[in-house]
Amino acid sequence: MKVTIEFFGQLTDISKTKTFDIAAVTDTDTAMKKLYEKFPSLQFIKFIIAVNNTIIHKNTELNGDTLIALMPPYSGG
Amino acid sequence: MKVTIEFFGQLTDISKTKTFDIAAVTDTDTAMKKLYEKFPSLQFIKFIIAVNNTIIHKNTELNGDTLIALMPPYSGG
Amino acid sequence: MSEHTTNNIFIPGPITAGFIADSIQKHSKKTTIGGHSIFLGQVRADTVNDKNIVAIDYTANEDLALEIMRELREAIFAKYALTCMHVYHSLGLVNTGELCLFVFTSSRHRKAAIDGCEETVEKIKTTLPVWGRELFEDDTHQWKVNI
Amino acid sequence: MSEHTTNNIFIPGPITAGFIADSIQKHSKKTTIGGHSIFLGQVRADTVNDKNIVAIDYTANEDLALEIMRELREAIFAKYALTCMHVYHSLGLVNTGELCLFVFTSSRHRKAAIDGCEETVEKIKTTLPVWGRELFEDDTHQWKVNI
Repeated sequence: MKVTIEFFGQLTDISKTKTFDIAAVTDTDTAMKKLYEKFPSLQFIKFIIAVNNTIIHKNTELNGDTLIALMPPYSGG
Repeated sequence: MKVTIEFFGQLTDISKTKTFDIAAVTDTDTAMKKLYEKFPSLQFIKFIIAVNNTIIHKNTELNGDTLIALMPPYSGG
Repeated sequence: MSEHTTNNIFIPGPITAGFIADSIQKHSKKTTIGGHSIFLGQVRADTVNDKNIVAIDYTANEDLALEIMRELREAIFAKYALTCMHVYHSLGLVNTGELCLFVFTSSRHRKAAIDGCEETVEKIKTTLPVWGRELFEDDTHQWKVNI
Repeated sequence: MSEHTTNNIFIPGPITAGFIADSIQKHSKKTTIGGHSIFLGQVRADTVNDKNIVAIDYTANEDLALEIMRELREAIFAKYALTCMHVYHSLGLVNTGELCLFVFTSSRHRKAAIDGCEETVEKIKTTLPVWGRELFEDDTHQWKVNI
């Protein structure tokens, strides 16, 4: 099981990387806790989370290989 | 003084001509009376009247050379 | 005298995609523009009593139409924060599938362009002295009615 | 499975006037269409703290964006009587004065195309995971904020 974090928009200014692999975790809250330890500045930016291309609004269980996208407010067009 | 009637849209199906000169008249009601005598079918079609490119809504005095446009409902675009 | 001068909006025959592309391209130097709204009228091949429309022949009271267009332009610029506005209407024959009306508005933020374009199209349909003679394949015709 | 298949809406770099002309031209065979509505987004040369924006670098969560676009397309077709709808958004660098968004709706009668286009543009701005990195002439940047 592999968990990959994908950063978008201004979050990449903090992460300095487009993707970041973290050790296997069983839910998104745990994944985010690990991420905040690695990138403390993330807590100052508003973003939403998508797990395998589905936007989530609460702690979500992870099974198997997972892509977690962190997305700040959109600014297309 | 010359008074020229200009027909537009479906009115040209009745007039069979784009313009028609009438003898000098002093107001639009008189001009229209002469026109209805010449083209009786005009009375069956709704249209508005412009005198020298100004749309009028009531009998209007005519002075000097005049262009009277008869315009059925618009269908541009 | 207004800063928004009226050009002749009428062009002979259909409006081509190339003409529209040129109009769009000309705005690339205007870097205060953030959005463009375009409306295109296209001649439909409607069927009436089993006969197909093959073209519309447009005529206009040109002098009066240009005067009304000048007033409409002033009113639209007064109401919406537009950078620019262009209107073109065909005269003469336009075949089905071809374009007969091109309304093009631009503004800093999208809302003015979108709303200004829509209102201009509605006003053109109702206030411009233009008539469409719908031609059928058997050389008969009927006069277009705007709804 | 819907009849309205989703193509990739993303294209590298700016949307050109020639591309738009080709899209318009392709509709001349569809003679049930009476009106087209087009929205174009153009990159503005805004000035922020005395520095000028010279380009926007667009990135997207592409897979999620295409999925959201598919749902948006379904919703718009369910709500408006459209004949067709096309959406294109730039990825990568788009210089000021160049076009980054092209929304194109067509319908039998104008109202569906106009309203469907406007709603699609609004939804694209708020629901598509796309981000614009605004580049200044001195190589600094800020992240675009949609209002």
